[in-house]
Amino acid sequence: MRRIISILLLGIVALGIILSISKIPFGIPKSKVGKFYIDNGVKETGATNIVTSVVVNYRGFDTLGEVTILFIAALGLGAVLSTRKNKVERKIEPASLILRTGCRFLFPLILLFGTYIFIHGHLTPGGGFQGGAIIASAFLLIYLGCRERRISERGTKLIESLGGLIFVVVGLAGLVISGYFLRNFLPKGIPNLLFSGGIIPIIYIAIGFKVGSELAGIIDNLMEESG
Amino acid sequence: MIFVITFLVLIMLASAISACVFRDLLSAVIASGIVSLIAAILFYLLQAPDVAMAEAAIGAALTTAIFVIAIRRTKRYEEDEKNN
Amino acid sequence: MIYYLGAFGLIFIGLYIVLVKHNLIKVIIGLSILDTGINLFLISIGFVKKGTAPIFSRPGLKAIRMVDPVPQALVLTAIVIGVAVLALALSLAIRLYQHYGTLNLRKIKEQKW
Amino acid sequence: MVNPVLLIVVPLGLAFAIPLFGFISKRIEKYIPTVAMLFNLIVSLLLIPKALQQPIVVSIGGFPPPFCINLVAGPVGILFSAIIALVGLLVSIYALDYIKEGAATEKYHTLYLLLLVGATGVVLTGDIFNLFVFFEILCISSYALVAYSGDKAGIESAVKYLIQGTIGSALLLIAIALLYGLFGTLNMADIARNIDSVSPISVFVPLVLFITGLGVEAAIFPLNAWLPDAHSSAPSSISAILSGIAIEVGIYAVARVVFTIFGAQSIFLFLVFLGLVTLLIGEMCAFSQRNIKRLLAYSSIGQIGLILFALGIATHSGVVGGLFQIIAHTLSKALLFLTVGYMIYRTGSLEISTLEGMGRRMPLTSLAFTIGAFSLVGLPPFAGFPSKFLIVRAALITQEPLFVVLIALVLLGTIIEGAYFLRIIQVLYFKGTQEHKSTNAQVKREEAPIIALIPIFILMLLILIIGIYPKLVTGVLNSAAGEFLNRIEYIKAVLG
Repeated sequence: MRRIISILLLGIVALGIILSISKIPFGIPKSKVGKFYIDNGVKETGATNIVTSVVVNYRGFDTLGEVTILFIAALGLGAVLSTRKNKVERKIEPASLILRTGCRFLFPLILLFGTYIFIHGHLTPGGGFQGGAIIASAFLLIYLGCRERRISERGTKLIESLGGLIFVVVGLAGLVISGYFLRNFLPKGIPNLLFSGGIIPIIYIAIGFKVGSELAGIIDNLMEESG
Repeated sequence: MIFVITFLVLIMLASAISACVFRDLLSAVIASGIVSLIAAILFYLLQAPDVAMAEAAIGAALTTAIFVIAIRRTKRYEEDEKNN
Repeated sequence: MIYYLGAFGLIFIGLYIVLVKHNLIKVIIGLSILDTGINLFLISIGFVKKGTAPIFSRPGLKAIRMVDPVPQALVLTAIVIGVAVLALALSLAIRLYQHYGTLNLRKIKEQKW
Repeated sequence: MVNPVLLIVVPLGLAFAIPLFGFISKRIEKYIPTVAMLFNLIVSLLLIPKALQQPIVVSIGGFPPPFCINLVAGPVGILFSAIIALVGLLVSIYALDYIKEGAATEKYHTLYLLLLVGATGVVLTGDIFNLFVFFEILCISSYALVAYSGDKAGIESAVKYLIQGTIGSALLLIAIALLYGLFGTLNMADIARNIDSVSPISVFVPLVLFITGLGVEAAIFPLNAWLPDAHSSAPSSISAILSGIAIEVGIYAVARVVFTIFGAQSIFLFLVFLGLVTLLIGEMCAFSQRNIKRLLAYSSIGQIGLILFALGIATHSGVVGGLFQIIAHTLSKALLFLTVGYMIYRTGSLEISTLEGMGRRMPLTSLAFTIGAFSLVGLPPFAGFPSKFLIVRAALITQEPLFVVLIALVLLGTIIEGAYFLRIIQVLYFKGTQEHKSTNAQVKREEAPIIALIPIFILMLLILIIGIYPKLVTGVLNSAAGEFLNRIEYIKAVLG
């Protein structure tokens, strides 16, 4: 019964969306906003990766909100899971030698790769979120390989707060200096150089650290008392 | 090219359906991970390398890992629907 | 066009799982598939035939045939929001299991609807 | 010059900084939300005179409006942000004592502050995707806060809330994607300007998806299954915020989408009926409740129905009445949840029957409850009276027989509401006192602590002042209604 109602409901939704979608042609450029960004993005923000210039500069406020959402999720997860704080002494069975050695070997390399991704966010594909996720996966690997290791909760908290604060403070500096929140007030530099793009690299590095520590913290919280 | 894309989309839909059908939650999670992975490839083909990277790192890798941890802390098999 | 079909296939499979299944983890899997479908839909809206990625990696690249960057930025945001909701939902599922010993939403009926 | 962006950014920065303050001293943390909301209240009040003359449009990043995210601090935005700041401030004072120190106290305060940031962002933003992002901030922090107590009921209702809310946001995102595909822009004013250039049928689908998606948070009739559970099992301070702010922000978003973006005249009558059904169902469910917090939650559904009804009339006086009702409901419902919080704390039970004799045990709290209830029912010198009066008058002024019938049904809903609130007040004052009189003449006074009585007292005063002197707010409400009904003005203000 429930199934039939659901399928009927879905059918109505599908019909409506298909009606609407038939008005949206596939594969031709249709956005004046997007065209504006492509035409003026490099000049106005100094980043050669237009997606980055949209994410951090034109729509930077969304990104601030997005960072906040991840922050909320990490906090909420901690609040939900920590209300009963009777830590069971976990029986840790050590991982096999190959896994352990492999993880120890890969860990710094993956960290390095993640850092590279978010430092070069304004030049090549990638950025704070991707780099942060890669860093978090390095920590996931450490949890698999060296099971007794834990990251310190104080450390992740500190990085999270500082990352968020740097974002807000950079935005406020723009407000003070040029009258607009999140204005790219630093010199744009020459496109395609590492030191270009004004505030973009600063914000992306802050986001990278913040996202990395938050995702690692989420994994850490979920792993706890899971013996 | 169009055949490759059609093939990928079909595999993606098939694994989405199998994620719905599987009783073993672990298999369902892996199937949904495959959906994310193929979606990442499609993003790449749609000229969105940034998104492809994010989907591969977050959608395919981390999400699957979080699911697996959660399943380890709960129950692996979906219960039979008829006995209630 | 095939992208649209794929995206809608994912959206409907996701919605179907959420509406019909009773197991909480299954429902959350459905939400994740739903998210992926919407993201694919957004990206395919911004696609331009024979376009290149919106990155001026070489100096001589023409701006005329570039894929729309806005949907990509939106999807980047949506992916992160999706993983945040997912993590919270899974932590709730773990707590729910600790309380009730089951994940079947039909059996958990402490409160009236 | 005060910039409206500070209303969002400063509390956000403070919320990020709460863990840092925690390193210095654990005791500072809980005062941060109070400080942030005090700041917001002052800034909102400072901005009101300027916003009344001309909506303040702020672009973020310093690019011209359609190409960046912009905030629109018109009368509506500033009005809502002032209400959010006011109620947020009072509830945060209440929570200083109500939320007991524990392992996750600082997480509670951070999430609470972020919830208010999300609500403020929703009412100020002028960009649909940005609206979605702030909406998610609001929703996700409320999922986490509903589950904060960590008991069975809390977790279960958080799960329900999360699933329904996430489906709602998914539909919202589909609608945004469709609109972007159709118009190639995300700016509300830009979409509103071009909405007539597309065939109505292809615009209709995004509109329906928007109303459904936002309707989950706004608790419009078929989508409100989560509300009674979530509102009744959250901590009382959070119930006050969810009932007083979160659903109103949802209604605001529906109104903004319907009035400003789509300008959909054809759907107004549908909204009126939806509101009426929501009202009647909410009040009837509330009538049969025995659990006091569930009763208040269902009564919130009824009030939301009334607000939607008033907004759906879509005349100037109708919208004014709806907005006035939002103010009255926010103040009264926050007051009711706050008082009930300590009554439950004293009796340890949610059943209405256990509240017997509370009028003697906690006289001030019971008095505050009575005032809140009277205001909600719409008795004269309280804030609920002018709002209901305006709505009834707006419906009669249309001079359509249909509205006369509908308003009779609305009054029927109000009578039901009056009946169940009178029942509670009777329990509070007139039941269970006989035995007490015979056994021990002096009932032990167990008043709520003084720090919780301050916000309760302020809310009581505000309800009385607004009720006696409604002109205090009608000025702002008139321009707010003007902003909703006059799309052309809005578009001109943003795009020039």
